[in-house]
Amino acid sequence: MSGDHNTFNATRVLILLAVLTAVEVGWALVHEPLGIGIWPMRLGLIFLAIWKGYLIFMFFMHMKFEGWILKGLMVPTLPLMCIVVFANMPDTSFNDKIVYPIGSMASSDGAEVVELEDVSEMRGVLPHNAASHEAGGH
Amino acid sequence: MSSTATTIQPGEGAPGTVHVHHDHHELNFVQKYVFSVDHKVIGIQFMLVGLVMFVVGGLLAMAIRWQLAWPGTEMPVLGQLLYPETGKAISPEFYTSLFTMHGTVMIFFVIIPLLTGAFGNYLIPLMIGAPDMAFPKLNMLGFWFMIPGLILACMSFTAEGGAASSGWTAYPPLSTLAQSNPGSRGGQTFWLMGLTFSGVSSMMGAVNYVTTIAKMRAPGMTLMRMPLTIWALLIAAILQLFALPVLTAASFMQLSDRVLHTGFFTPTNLVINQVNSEAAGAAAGGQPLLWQHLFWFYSHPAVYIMVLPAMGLASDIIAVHARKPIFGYKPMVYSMSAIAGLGFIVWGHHMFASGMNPAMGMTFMVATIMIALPSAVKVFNWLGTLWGARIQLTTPMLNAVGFVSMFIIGGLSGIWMAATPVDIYIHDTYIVVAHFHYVVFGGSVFAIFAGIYHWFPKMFGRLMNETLGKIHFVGTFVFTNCVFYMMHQLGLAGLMRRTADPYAYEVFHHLKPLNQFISISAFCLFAWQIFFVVNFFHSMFWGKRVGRNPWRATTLEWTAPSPPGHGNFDYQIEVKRGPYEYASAEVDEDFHMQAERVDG
Amino acid sequence: MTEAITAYDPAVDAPAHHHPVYDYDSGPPVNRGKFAIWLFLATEVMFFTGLIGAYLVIRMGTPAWPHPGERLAVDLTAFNTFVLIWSSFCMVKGVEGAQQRDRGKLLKWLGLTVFFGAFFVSVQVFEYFQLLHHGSVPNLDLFWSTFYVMTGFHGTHVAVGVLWLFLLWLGSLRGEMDERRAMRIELAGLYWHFVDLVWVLLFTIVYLM
Amino acid sequence: MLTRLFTALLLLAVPVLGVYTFVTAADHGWWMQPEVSTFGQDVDFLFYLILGMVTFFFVLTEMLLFWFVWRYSKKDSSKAVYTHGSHKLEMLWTAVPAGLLVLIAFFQMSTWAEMRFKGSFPEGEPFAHVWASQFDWRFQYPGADGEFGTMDDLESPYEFVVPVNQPVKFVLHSRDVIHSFSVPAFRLKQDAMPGLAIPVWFQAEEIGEYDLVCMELCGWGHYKMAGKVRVVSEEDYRAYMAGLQSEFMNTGMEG
Ligand code: HEA
Ligand code: HEA
Ligand code: CUA
Ligand SMILES: [Cu+2]
Repeated sequence: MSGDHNTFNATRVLILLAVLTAVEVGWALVHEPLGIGIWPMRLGLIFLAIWKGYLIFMFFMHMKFEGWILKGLMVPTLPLMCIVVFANMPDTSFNDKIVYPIGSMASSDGAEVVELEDVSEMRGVLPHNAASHEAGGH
Repeated sequence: MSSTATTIQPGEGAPGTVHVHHDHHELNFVQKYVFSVDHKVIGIQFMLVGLVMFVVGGLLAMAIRWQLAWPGTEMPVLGQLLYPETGKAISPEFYTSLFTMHGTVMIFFVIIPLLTGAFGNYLIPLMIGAPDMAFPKLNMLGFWFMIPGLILACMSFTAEGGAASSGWTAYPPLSTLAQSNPGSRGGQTFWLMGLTFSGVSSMMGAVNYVTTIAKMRAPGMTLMRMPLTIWALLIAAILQLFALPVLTAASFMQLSDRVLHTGFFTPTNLVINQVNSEAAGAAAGGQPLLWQHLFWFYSHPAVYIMVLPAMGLASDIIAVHARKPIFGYKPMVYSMSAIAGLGFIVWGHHMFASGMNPAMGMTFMVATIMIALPSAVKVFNWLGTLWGARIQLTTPMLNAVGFVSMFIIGGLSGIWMAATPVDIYIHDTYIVVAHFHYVVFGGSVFAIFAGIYHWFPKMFGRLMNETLGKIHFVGTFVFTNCVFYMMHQLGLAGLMRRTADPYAYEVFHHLKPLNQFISISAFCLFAWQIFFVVNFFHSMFWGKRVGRNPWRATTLEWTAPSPPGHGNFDYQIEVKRGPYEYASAEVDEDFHMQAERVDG
Repeated sequence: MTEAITAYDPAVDAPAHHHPVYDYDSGPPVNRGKFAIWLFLATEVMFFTGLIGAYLVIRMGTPAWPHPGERLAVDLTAFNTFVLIWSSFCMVKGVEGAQQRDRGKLLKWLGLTVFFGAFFVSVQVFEYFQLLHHGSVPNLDLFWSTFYVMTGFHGTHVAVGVLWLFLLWLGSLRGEMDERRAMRIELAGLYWHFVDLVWVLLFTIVYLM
Repeated sequence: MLTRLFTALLLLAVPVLGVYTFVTAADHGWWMQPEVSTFGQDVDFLFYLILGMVTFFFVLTEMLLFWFVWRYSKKDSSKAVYTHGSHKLEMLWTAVPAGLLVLIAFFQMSTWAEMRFKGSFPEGEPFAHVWASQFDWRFQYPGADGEFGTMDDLESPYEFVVPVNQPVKFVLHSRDVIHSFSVPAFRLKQDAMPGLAIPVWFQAEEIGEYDLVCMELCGWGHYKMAGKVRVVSEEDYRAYMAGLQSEFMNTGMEG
């Protein structure tokens, strides 16, 4: 339990988390100007997110200091997560039998089908969401 | 928190710590029987609710059978009950609701509550020597979460358009687009909410069971001394913990597709009744296969949740009444674990014909076929237990042997379906119906009957009537086979399931007499249960009074009084040996109790 | 068969009223509550696996997924992410206070956790209102479908956490500062950190990727 | 005693009547419809292969169950055999079924690949696009130009006409909910999944009319969503197409 051997410096973890978050946002912003491809950008983000999750899991949630029993409880979720995602990919993500791309939508008479990017336009909603303007963005 | 839990000091985890405390406050009726936190009362509550729902599910099955034998004709008795407005024949719309609700009620409100709810609650603390569950209040909450679940599910019938009618598998877009299906107008929403409540209830139970088994075993009760029932319930609870939330997530997505008109499972540009489904402003662009994967990711493990506890009960009952140790205790434990583990990677076998990627079909086939292996180990070990035994043919034993016999049939037909090319022929035919009724009715229900006959004296301090019990068993066994064995024949002839009128096709006309035979057998099967109902209630009040250990069994629950009082054990015990010490030479008796009294 | 049934003998078999209750602890050396909450968290992991998994496979199959930055207020939410991480930190301090039996420290930090948790939810509600107001409804397209369902379920989790922690805060105003209370707060804290963890992932994949 | 006799008879009846039912089923027409397609034979072979294996285990285990229950429920005041198991036996009844099961799984693979894998599909343009919707079937042929999606596409309801002894590839669609294109006589079943265009193939070997059955729940009318596959000779096929052509001039459908 709350023995002394398992204390950690929460402030340091907090700072690290904050820095990583800032790096994440920065990374997402600079990839275009710097010409970093979309996949390196995403992999970088995933890496950073997992790092952050790891910090929370291990320190804030104290898992680092728990015995094998609690660790063991969480272990099965890892393969199961992968199974759920990977088993769905061939049928949903990379399915060459799909007629209209995932996310696409038809106009109400069915005459026209557009991809996700343009759906809001087709349905008469501003593509650049105004929320970002009003909430202080851009 | 009850006074039991309050004495547990956090951090005290030395094995074998015992906290002795007294508490005697009088409880009023409501505290004692309605909002009880006592695991025994909750177990019995689950049992009664499960049995009542069993009658409901059974009546729905009778309506199904009426329609299949005499489609479109006026149904006697039940017809008046189910739809007095028309009082006439079952319409195709209503038929689809009938089997949907039949499957749902039977699985989510009969078998799972009876096995994990009733036996899980009643037996876990008693069999491991604990005074109660780890979290009695959570336990009570678990029961009371199931009640709105089943009420909501039943309210499905009152919805506009009728009860949910997309099958218990609720495949979208049939289940999500109101225009496509009468039962998807309102009924499906109730169905989803009912399912979610029952899911939350199961989760609460599962957390409780695992914690209790991990943390509250009596001194000396090592893992490898736990009765197989406990192992089975533990593994089933773990299956629920890891599989059920995925269904909950999927149900929420389906609910959102229905209520918020999101597009998770609705593909682009569907035309229903000449109208584009997006015309009304719903989103689309989703993928129905996604639901199928997520649904079966839970619902295949769910079938093992429905059979593992049954296997556990049967193992214990067979050992007691065969007066012989379980053959291969450890292989039994390992094989149950293997079934559970493999159970997570075989769900795709329900989707061989769905358009799933064929390479994945291959993988799922191999995993599915391999699951026969641990099942084979279990069957042979039950046979090994019977070999050289001194069998007492009591009612619980008859039902347990019936379980083994029926499970074999159901399991073996599973092999056909696991084989992808063969499944292409038999998918969605009556062979599938035969298969799963053999495993759930022949398997789980017989084990439930066995369990009720076996533990009834512990629950109520009275024995059930043996003669009535045997009459009940013989009739149930015979009629079960008449009903479900013949379904193999229907299926081989190609008859499809979920059909309101099989004779819409010329090729199936000659199956009508067979269907009528099945239906009559099913009515007899249902009627025959009167022997059980009478026996149950009669024995509850007027059965033969028995002592602590009427079956001369070894496991811990039989050291407690019948019925056990608050806190279960009235003296301090220590577990000295494994659960199946029958016929041991160490003692004169043919059984050697697992635990001994240690407080003098 | 009847001879197999030992007869009822009231002297032996009647349950003794008012007998002591024997409550054993069989190990493993983990607190019951902690064990259970981790089991519960495992179920939560699987729940979010269902949701986020669905999102991921849908997203990967969509050739023209709009860049989230064009539709969502990334800056606002980035700020909100800091808030949630900060509240997680407050929680750590609060648990520390409870474990040191320091009521003042506990109340201060737990109070901050509740405050910033509530703040996070408020910002999210504000964001929802803005979006809905501008016509970005969940049934507009799959982007919004997934967005609302995922952030909605996460938001519900945060709201439940805020309520839970607030009740604990109220309860800590008075009463014994004991092991029991420390444990209760630690358990709620685990849940809180978990919700934070989910957000870290959600923020990255929903807002940034 | 009576219980013992009854129980034993019941348990014995299971394998005896079980096998008897299967053996005599064909006499009543309670058996598989005759197969008339190329992979029909393979499927049936695999079916019988598994039938053989499971019958063996069925009879073995049920007879053992019967025999043990009969034999060991004799009145006997001595104790049962005291044993906790046998390592050797466990090995035996793990290894033997394991071997058999691996073999069975292995046997399925080539047929499955032949039915579904891309590589085994016949070359060239599909014969037809098949459209399922609540609650009927429509068949779309390319018309004279041999291309789909043009104005001269032909369409016919209910009846799917295909030439005998030729690999027929078609593309399966659904307009609304999930249906299933199932022709029991061909041992063919493929769900029509809305949103997917699923290529399917078969080769019928006998001229005749075969039932096309929708086998996936698709709403209240699921039970009557029937169709026909008519397998005809090469000449009849051409004649049929010509007939369609003159009948439905310019009733094109978007592919
Ligand atoms: C308690 C419930 C339960 C259990 C235990 C099982 C057990 C098994 N099930 Fe079943 N199944 C269902 C409930 C269950 N099932 C339900 C409800 C459905 C239909 C859902 C729906 O669509 O509505 C279904 C459907 C279903 C399908 C889909 C069919 C289709 O829709 O086309 C498949 C396919 O592979 C399958 C396979 C199996 C297998 C291989 C087992 C194995 O676990 C069986 C293993 C057991 C044995 C094999 C017997 C004992 C062993 C021996 C005697 C030793 C010797 C044997 C050999 C060497 C082979 N089941
Ligand atoms: C899980 C358990 C379960 C059980 C026990 C049953 C039991 C029965 N089922 Fe069901 N069935 C399903 C699960 C179950 N079923 C499922 C999942 C489906 C698929 C649904 C779908 O397609 O979506 C299905 C579908 C299904 C069909 C196919 C419908 C179709 O596809 O068109 C048929 C047809 O005959 C049928 C018949 C029966 C019959 C005759 C029984 C009989 O055995 C019923 C007999 C009933 C009793 C014997 C009850 C007696 C009551 C007691 C003993 C309690 C005593 C009470 C007290 C003491 C208070 N069922
Ligand atoms: Cu179309 Cu069933
Ligand atoms: Cu399955």
